[in-house]
Amino acid sequence: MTRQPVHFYQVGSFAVGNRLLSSDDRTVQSQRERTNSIDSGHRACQGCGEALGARYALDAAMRATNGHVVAVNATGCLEVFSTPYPETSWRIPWLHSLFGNAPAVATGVAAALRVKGKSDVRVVAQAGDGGTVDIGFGALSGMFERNDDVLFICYDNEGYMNTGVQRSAATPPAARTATTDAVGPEPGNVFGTGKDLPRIAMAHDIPYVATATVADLHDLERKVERAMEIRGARYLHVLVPCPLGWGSASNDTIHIARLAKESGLFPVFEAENGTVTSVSTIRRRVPVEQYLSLQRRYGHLFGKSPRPDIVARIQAIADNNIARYGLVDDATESMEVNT
Amino acid sequence: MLRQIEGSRAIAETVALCRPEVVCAYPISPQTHIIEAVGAMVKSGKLAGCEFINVESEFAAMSVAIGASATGARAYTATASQGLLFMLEAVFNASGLGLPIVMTLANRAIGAPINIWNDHSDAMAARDAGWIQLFAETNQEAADLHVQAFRLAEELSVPVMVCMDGFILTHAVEGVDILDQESVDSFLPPYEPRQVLDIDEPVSIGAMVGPEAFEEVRYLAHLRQLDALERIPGIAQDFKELTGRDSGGLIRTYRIDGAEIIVVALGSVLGTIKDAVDNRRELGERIGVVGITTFRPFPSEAVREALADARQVVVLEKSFSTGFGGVLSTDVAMSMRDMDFDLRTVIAGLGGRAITRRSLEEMLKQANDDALEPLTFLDLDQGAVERERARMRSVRRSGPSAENLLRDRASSAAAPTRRDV
Amino acid sequence: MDTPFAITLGVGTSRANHTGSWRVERPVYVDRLPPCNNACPAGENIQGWLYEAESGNYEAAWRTLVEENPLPAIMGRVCFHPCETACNRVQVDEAVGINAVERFLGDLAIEKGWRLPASGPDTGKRILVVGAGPAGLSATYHLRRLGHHVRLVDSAERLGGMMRYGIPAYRLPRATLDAEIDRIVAMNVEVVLNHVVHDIEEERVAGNFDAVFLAVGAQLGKRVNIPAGDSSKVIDAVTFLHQVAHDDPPLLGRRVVVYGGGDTAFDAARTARRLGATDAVIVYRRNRERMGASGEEVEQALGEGVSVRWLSTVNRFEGEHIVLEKMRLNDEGFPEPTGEFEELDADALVLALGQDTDLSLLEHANDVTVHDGAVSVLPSMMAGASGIFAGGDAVLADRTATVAVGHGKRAAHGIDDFVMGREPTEKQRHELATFDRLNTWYYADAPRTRRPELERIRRQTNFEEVIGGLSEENALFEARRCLSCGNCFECDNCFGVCPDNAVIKLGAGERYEFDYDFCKGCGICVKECPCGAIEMVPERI
Amino acid sequence: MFQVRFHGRGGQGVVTAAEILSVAAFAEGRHAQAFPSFGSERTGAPVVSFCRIDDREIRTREPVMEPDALIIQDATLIHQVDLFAGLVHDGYALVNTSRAFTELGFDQTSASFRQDRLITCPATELALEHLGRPLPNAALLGGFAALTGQITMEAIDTAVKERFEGAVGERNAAAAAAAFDFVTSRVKELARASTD
Repeated sequence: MTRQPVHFYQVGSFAVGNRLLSSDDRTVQSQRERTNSIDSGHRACQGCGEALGARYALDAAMRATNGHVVAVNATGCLEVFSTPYPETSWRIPWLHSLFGNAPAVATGVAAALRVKGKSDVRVVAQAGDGGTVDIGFGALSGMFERNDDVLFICYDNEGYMNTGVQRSAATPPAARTATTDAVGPEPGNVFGTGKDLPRIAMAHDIPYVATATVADLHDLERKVERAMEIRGARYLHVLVPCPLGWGSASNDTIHIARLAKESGLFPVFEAENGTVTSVSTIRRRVPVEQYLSLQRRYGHLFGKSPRPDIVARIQAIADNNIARYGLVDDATESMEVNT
Repeated sequence: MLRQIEGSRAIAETVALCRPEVVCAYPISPQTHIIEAVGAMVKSGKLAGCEFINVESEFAAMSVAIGASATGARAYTATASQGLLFMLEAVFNASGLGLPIVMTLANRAIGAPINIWNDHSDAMAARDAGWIQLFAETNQEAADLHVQAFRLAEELSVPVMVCMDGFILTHAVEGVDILDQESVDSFLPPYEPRQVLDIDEPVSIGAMVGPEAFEEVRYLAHLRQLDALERIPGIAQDFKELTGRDSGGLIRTYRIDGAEIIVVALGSVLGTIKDAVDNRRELGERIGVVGITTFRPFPSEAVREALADARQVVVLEKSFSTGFGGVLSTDVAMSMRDMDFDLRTVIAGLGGRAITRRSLEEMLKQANDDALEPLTFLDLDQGAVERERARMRSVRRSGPSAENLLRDRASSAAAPTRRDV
Repeated sequence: MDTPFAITLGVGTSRANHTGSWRVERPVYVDRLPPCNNACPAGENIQGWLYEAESGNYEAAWRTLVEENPLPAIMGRVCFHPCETACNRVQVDEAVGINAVERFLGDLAIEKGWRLPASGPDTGKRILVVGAGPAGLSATYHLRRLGHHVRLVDSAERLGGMMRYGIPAYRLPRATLDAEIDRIVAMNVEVVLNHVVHDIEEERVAGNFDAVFLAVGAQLGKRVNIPAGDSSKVIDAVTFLHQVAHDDPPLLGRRVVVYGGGDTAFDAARTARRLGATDAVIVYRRNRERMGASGEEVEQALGEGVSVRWLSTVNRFEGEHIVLEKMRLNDEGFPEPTGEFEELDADALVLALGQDTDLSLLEHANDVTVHDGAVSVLPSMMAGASGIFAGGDAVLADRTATVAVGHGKRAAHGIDDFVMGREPTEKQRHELATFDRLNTWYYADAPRTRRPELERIRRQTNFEEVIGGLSEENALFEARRCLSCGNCFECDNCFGVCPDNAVIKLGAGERYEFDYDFCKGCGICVKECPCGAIEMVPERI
Repeated sequence: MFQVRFHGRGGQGVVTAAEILSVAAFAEGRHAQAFPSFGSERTGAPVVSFCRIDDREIRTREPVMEPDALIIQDATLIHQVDLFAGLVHDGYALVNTSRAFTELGFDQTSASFRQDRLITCPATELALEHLGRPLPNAALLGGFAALTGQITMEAIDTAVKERFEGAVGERNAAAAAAAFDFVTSRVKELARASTD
């Protein structure tokens, strides 16, 4: 499925809304009657990317299915800030069991719906990166392998933020966390570690794998919609900046997510049946410094004793992503910056 | 219909009669024959309206059951031993969420050393998980308990674990009366969940509950277990009216009238104990037996009443709390706390060691002679233990005890042969 | 559902938790002054009418436009659009083609026959407007809307002033000019043509006018003393263009040199080309960067075969040659003679060195001050306490039609205050919407649409309009390139990006409001607002 | 109560044999309990299974410590396993071999038992003949019925056919019947020999 960007208006496809488009062509988030799957009053930090990502994804799923969605949630920030007794923020049927079992719980929900003749009700499972790439990985791989009818969404904020910012297998190199201190010759998280879950998901040959960020709502919603058109195991990996864990300003959440994509550090693409079918090319390429320098978790790379050598290694990762996925097309190539 | 059938097969067929809607399976001995048979029935279409899901671990098996149950499906799984421990987090979770899952536990020891044979260590490890735990004495009872378990679980919204001795029951072929569908249907109404993921009535299940309400949540769970104590005899009674069989209930007594000594035990060993007791009775020893069918919730009142007139209570257990002693013994002692009697704990059958009638009779004779130690390990090879202890004292790097004991046994068995040569 | 205690919760319960208490700063919606509006000499609400045009509501757009300026079809052709120079979009790709959209709207209004707004209820006040150029026409329009009687007098036989007699037809077709003037006249204006006002005081008293607006323009071409032989043909550009406008063009020969660097010089040179000159050469004493004419005009002229001698002055005109002296710019950027000379073949020399105003009619207006040949005015355009107002080229300002239109409007309001006995009011202006407040990521990459130009070869020989209008599609596209600097255009970003759902969307045209019960003050809405229409303010302690 | 212990190797149907015997007893309206030795033995390893038959409910769950009969499916186990452990002194032993019992080298260990109850039967050959595969377990059950009289040949026939459907059941039943006949005649020979 190729995307037809809306060029014909001052904000084109980039802003949330577009008062001149027909209602069907607008984002779910621009609609007053959107579900608000996760409602006001939740206890996420100011500027929480995960709260935003969850609402984006689930509201889109709700529209795509005409409100036939149930959600399963792994333990984590999203779960804790949304459902502290006696208040829940969820406006849709929602089930939380454990940290590492959301994929399997979702399998059970899907199986029950099927056996009950309610296959029109669709299952979305969601977890943070810890619940996805680490503790939930076995269950997730099992769910993928069985091709259960579940859309699994990972809200990736690159660490265990709920427990106080510890390293996960999604923490990027050089990032400081509570368990990868910014000390020693290789400060922060070690290079050469970590898991690339979207690619692992693709290796399962499941029908749909995609990545997205909270900075491109149209892209995210379209991917959720695409995912809901397909039966079987589907995986959506959404980058959600965490002001607390990343040491970024609360108003920078979307900006930073955008820079992650525009620098090439977070490739945005989709794949069907194990093959990449589309990539979101970089529109305004930026050097990784622009992304890194807004985050205190990379503070040790700048400032009084800067580490351009490490920044260069991170740039190399971005360049490698760009080459691997073809993130720069000819038009943007000319705007390429010297790095 | 009464059939000569393997225990596992009888369970599978009975579970199928209970119309489970989602069955998740991860193989572990000695549970395999059960899920294999259920799976075959689903695949062949004999068990319709059921999803059979081969999962990647026991943790996933229980998790799938949680998801299915929370979505209003009747969910079933089976496990044993390490499998139970691997899913234990989800086992606690299922009860915490009040999901009426039924699970067969084919009781087996827990390693290391790895051991696939029967004892009750696994069930005891999950003792405080908030599940109702029922123990079967025979395959007939195991089959019957599953039918009762679904009804009990769903009436109370509490998960139920049916414990049956691994291999000893699961792999034994004996006569079992398999109910017909009509009877099961009349006994077990369709599952009406107390809470369900429903797009027409959305709720959030699994909230985070802080100190302000957690104790109340736990106390409510306790009250529900106490409710179960009330309901279980009634369900057993209904079952008896349906089938004519005594199955389930809280406890089962045998020859306790006038008994001075009463043996308390769980599971299939009760049969061997009864044979031993019959023999001792013939010798004039006044011994009776109490079998605990409902272990959790613990039927303290019923136990207290059954043991009230005993001079000595011998609790025979296939598990124990290392560094302390009996687990069931503790429960029995708590039930009898202000009563005057002697309590003896006999640990037996660990890791599949055969509990023979002969050893039991010797033990009972000692009990009758008031010569039984407070904590006795039946058929313990004291010599092997002493030799290993000596090795450990003399050599710092003495190696693993399990392997040492095997070597010890091999050399003592081989020794006479060498002399012969 | 009889749900289990505590572990299962019903929807909507979190709304009891008012997370607004976490906030130390609050976002508030603001409106800022867009740079186009700020730069428009006519005081147009450009962003406002572009907003309507974006939606395809062209009549509404036109109505918003003519609130300030009754001559959009004319302005869409002759305005040098400082709005586009100021446009923030210049820093993204290219300025929005405001002028082209304005023309599109103006032309559409003529085509559709849209009428200007009705005149206001009669106030009984009588105003004399002297001069029917852009200033006089603009003042007339606004005065009529305010309900005052207007007598519009002009010395020429037709209305329009310099728009008719100074601007060549290839830039401003006469049908367009007539249509927009007629629309104003139709507002019940008393028009007196071929009438020269010799004494403003006398005229005012005689006509019993409550106020006078003086918009006589600058009709006299400046002459400099250039030695020239008797046979040499020398003419000033104002006269030249005036004669052309009267269909009585002078014979200039094949080689025409125009001296000067303003728009008039280029008008003259391009007109000369159309009259058959093979060589039309502009001589200008400075370089291109310092030239007064608009860049577009220069480009078009060069495209038509007009050539320019930069850094040159006309020293003398000898028979068929003009002697030029080369100049250089000193450190301050002023031209200095070099003493080097060169010759240029020429049949005629057109002087386009500026215009003067004939202010003899003010002789008896004692309270009016004239300085450097221009009338001194207050911000209300009042020139004298007795009710004389002035504007357009007659006052010290940029001499463009658009400035004149602005003067006319301002004078009309000044006159209104004066005749109604009110103190003049100063309008409160919003803070300027500067580029740094924008988040340009959200704007689609959209280079501007060029208006079609006539084939160059045709343009050199006739007076057809050079620049065509936009098609509707292009006009729409161009309107939609507007960034809406500083003013909400309902892109829904704030509504969409709030992690706490604390923005309430009020519906089309109603914008949004914050739900301060839940807004945690993260500031994402401010950062992600494309047009800078939200700002954070500290919570009061 | 009559208790039988089966010896064989993994893959030889030792567990199935015990189960079929229990089904046969069940078919005769008796109580029966069959169970394997519990372990994780692989193909080829020595394995054991048990069957108890009684007229009343069987409660005990202990392994068969003192069998009344042994069915030895693989004679090569003789030198690896203490086959006669616990066998009651008047117990039976049926060994699958084409040789005579006395040729098997049991002399010392089997000397204390009633020699007329120690019988060999070429069950593998009979299986090959009737079944076409070297699976001796059904045949041995026919021999067991002949040797011990604890079960009728009819019940064995029923149980075998219940366990194996169709032609396979028929052929196994035929092998069992052949073994029954073979052992019946051997028992008579031995009876004659002992009275002689």
